[in-house]
Amino acid sequence: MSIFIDNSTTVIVQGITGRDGSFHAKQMMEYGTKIVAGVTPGKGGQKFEDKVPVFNTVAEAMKATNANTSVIYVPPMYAADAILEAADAGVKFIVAITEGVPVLDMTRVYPFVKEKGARLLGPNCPGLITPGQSKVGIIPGRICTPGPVGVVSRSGTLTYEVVYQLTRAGLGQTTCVGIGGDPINGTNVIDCLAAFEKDPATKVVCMMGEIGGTDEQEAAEFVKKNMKKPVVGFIAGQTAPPGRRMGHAGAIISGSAGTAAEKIQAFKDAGMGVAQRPLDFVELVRARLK
Amino acid sequence: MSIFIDNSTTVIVQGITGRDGSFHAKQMMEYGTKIVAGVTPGKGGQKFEDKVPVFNTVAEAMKATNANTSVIYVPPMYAADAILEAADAGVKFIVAITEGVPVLDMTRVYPFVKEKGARLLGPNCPGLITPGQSKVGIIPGRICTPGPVGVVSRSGTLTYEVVYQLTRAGLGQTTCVGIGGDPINGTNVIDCLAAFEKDPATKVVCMMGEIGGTDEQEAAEFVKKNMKKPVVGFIAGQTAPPGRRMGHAGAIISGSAGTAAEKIQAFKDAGMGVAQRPLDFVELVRARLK
Amino acid sequence: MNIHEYQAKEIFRAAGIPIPPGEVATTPAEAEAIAKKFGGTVVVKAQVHAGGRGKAGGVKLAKTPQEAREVADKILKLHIKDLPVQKVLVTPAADIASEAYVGIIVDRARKKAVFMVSPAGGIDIEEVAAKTPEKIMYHPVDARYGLMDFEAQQMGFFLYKDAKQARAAASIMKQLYQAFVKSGASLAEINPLVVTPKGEVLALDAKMVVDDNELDRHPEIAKLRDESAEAPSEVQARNANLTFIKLDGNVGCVVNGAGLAMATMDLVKYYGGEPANFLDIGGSSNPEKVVNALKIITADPNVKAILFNIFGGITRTDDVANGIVTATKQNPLKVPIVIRLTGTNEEIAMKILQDNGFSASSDMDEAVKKAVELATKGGKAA
Amino acid sequence: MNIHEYQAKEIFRAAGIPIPPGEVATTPAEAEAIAKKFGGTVVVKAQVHAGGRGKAGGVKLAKTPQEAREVADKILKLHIKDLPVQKVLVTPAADIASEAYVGIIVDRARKKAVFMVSPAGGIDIEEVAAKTPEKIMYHPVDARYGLMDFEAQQMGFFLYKDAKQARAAASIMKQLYQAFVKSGASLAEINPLVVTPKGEVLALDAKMVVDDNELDRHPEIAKLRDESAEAPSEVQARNANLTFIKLDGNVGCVVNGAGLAMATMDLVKYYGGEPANFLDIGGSSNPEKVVNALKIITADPNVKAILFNIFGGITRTDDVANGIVTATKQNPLKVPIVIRLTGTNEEIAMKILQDNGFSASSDMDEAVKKAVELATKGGKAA
Repeated sequence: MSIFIDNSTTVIVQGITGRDGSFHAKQMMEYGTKIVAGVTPGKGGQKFEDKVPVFNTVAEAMKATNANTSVIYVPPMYAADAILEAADAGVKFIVAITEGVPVLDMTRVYPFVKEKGARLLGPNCPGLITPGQSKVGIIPGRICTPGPVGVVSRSGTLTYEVVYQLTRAGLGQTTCVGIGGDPINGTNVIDCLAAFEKDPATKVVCMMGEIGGTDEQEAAEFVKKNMKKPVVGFIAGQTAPPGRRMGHAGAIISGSAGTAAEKIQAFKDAGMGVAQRPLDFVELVRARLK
Repeated sequence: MSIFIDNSTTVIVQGITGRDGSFHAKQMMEYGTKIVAGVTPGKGGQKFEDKVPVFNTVAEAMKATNANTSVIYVPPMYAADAILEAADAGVKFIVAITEGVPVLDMTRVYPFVKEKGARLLGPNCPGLITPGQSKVGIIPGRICTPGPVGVVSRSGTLTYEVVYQLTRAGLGQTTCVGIGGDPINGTNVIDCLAAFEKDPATKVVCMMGEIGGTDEQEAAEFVKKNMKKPVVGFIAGQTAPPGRRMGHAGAIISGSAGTAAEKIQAFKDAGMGVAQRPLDFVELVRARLK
Repeated sequence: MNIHEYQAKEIFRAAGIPIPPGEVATTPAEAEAIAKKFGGTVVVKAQVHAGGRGKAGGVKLAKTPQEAREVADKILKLHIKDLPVQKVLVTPAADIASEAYVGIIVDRARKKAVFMVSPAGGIDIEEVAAKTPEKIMYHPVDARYGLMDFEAQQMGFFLYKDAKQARAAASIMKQLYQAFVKSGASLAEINPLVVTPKGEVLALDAKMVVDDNELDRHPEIAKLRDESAEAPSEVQARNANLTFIKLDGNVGCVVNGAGLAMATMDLVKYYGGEPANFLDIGGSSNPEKVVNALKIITADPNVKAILFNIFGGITRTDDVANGIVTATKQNPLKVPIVIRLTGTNEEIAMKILQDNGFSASSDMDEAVKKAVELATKGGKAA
Repeated sequence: MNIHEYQAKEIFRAAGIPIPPGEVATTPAEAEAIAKKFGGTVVVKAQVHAGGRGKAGGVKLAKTPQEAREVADKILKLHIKDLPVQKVLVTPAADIASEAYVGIIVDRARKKAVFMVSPAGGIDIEEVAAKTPEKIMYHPVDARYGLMDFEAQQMGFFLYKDAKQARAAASIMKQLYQAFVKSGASLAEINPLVVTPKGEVLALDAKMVVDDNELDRHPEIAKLRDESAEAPSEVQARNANLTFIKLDGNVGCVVNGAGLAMATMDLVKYYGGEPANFLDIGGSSNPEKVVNALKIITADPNVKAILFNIFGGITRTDDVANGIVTATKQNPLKVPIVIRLTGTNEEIAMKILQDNGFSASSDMDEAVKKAVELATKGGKAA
């Protein structure tokens, strides 16, 4: 079992002939992900890697394949339109990897996706992986292994770091989800926590947050009220100064809001385990699996 | 019993200090309609006719009165905004009398009202009346009398004509609704038919349509499939030439679509009574009440 | 409100749509001069508010300036659907590899603006819809989001397989939608949208109808109105705030409300007559309006009898009665008049009419029957 | 991207917002000349990308041109939050009857642009929020509909009881929203919005922050960037496509990914050190980026040790290793370096480093501990 994707997931790659899109499409195919179509306007009729049919529009790709998922690797100025196109064509799970999507674009994309009844993950996220079944996005497959731990994070490489430590310690994962570091994204931490709570295979959840916003505080509230499974949390940016954006557009402390200290306090108040360093996840998770 | 309004209806008049608004507010009050507030930006704090409090915004009026209905008499360029404001403030039934609302405004208004879960009647409509209980709009009260006939029409004075004939013949009405003659309006014939079908007091329904569009054809289909109560129909514009707009923005025959002949045929196919002249309603209704 | 092709082209050009140059001539000599300036073959096109210009001989090729003068002379003498041609547009003839159709209308069923696009352009889209409906793509636009890029692209690929052409068409559709919304249009059309042998995508024709209700908001569009290109009686009616449509019968009708006006015309027909017009004096009438209405109706020599049908609601019937009295004093009627009045201030109205020698009924059928009879057999009511 | 007050004012003015005139001076003499031109009392305001200008002495009144020269001289010598003041804006002083606040920000929780308006203007809005939260109205804008007229009017009436002033403010809010969207802003602010004794509503200050991700779409905005008003190391980093924030510690950090970069800084602190910076080399690194990163970090005299923490995913660790080798050959390091690499092409990277005399670890904690130790006690790794 897992959340959001598994071996029944069928994927359209938007931007499949681009530099990033083609590289990661191959990586996903090697991992075993069922890539059923690609989309690049003007390249309709071609075959990617002699196997995957390429279409001019997502609507055509959907008509031919009825995929349930799409993953987006198009340049930032076109990413919002690609998400709208996927949702309009009836794709139910849309993973937007692209970094640098204007936030005002997302204020239009978000309600559209919602109206269409689709789920968006990202943008500016590494995607997700259900080890041994499917990966959609860019998380390196070899650092993961199947097991009982659910992982959700706002960051890319920090997720890798934690997953890598878990895997090295023999602690496999149900699904690892990177929700992305942008201020407006499609799926938040709570959505993932709720899904993990429902997933019978997940026994413990690791949550890597960061400074900025109130997502983690709300997540902690959710854990307290709605979750029976144990959750271990971490906040990156304990040493970050206020008012400076730490790379991620969302990682900025505004006034007294969004500090690491208040988030960690919220975790503690919710009875969660708190990792001070990425390495701490190993022992905290192990203790909760016993 | 009745549809949409009755003696529990409480009404906000938007544009209450204007020429039309003040005239009809008085008329409604005289008829017994519960006018609880008026709105005119900049006139907040005044009292209309020494009785009705006037507010600057609908939000304020709603906070003070929690009315369930509003009626709009503002100039055409501001009418769309007035509808949006009412829906946003939580008014559940909005009656827009204003004629001349740009149709592109309505393409934005319609989905907004729907999202807010409100019902819009009009624009460019005479409103509605539940004889003896409440009138919202401009239908002359004295031509109506309570009774078992439901009336729905796209037109103003044509409705009066038919209601007048019915009343003279002793055939009273549950509710008379004018949905308006614009191409895009909030409530269509089917919405009214469905409501009349559910209203136990209504025994027979009169429907006055006109050329243009396919509302009446769809209504006939609805009658055939979903109504047990008898319906009598009439189409105005049998002599209208194609391609010319007959006053109402919606009353235009495009190509072979929207002619009176095809609409009358649809009525016949649905087993409805067909009035060739307004006067015919009297005998057709009387026969169906026996 | 209709605007001319050359006016629509200016609006489309301002929105960025690629359109070959063109200039307007009102005389054959001007047409010749413009053709000379452009050089090569030109197209001379009647600027008139009527469809089917081509079939009516209103669009002609001219290979030389002399020929442009000749065809302009012929076209400027035409009447197309009763409307005189007073201007022609002269444009260089384009080489055409293919013709497509792109249009936007407001669709009442979908409650949205809807794109209609077809790779079968250059002909009447209704003909395409009737014969080869699979060649039309309908695309409703959600006004909340506007025309999204991917939607324009989908339509572009429906028109053209070539990605460059599809993208060019998508961009034109975005621009057309902008122009449509910005102008408060109810229709905007490019027919044909052509691809040249070099692969350029160009709009060769332009049509736009503006929602009358938007004109207060768009004074720059409102002043494009060309009253000389409209039927004089309709211009007169509009300036008097009346809605008037001329028809071919002999019973002149004055009614309040569009639905009742249509029903009255129908009843004229029902009783064996033919209505001479649709005329709605609207909701808030005043005596002045009635005077103007009578002026317009009596100007039609076909009218043999005049029928008033007024159901007073907002309209005060005494206002209407006063209008009738004033108008007939100013210009005594040469045809009989039949008056039906009921509703607001009916008693006062009846008294006014009686005091001035008119009779009136409160029954619609009775009044219509009488008017038909008078128009058909001649005679005098009132 | 921050822009200056005078630049934001130009954008707001173009959107129709009423703003008194103003001109920019870079010297005291220019300030004097401008003050002379305007006549009367002027305000001289530091143009600098930092809040709290007033408290820092960056905003002064001047009653005469001579006084304008003097205060400009003082202000142009200031550093506000480490940034030198290089320009001042000189504007006529306005008579003020009341001050309000109007701002728009993108709110992550509501996933919308949100208006914040308050009749308590002229001071820091965070102070108002903390002390008198009832004086702030928050109004989220649905991007699908834009700011609707009635919404602007509601906010107008929240600011002013007078209907004329409320309408004027509503109109300014519509214009501000247009400017905000059209510029791709993430923040737009008028503080104060004033009413003059005559009842005019005017914007006396203007602030706008533009979303960096929008700059490709708005070249006219992108060129407003004033690099002379930014920290030189951050300008250098941005031009090299790196994300860099200078901090006060002594351990220079080079990391891939924002989250891991923050976690690395935190771990430095955990093991008793202080990070000298945040530096993210991003996803698709190349050796050139590493070279630039090292240049920027070694330019900071506080840095006593350098820590690389690279988790290869999209980033190839051999690229990073090659970058380190190239950079240190060009400019030999004067401080010790500690390298942690794991992930894509890890084995190749390790070999490259060993061949060039560097050692590297694959364990994050070990590497951080070592770097802190070296920075604190001195010594040499590699």
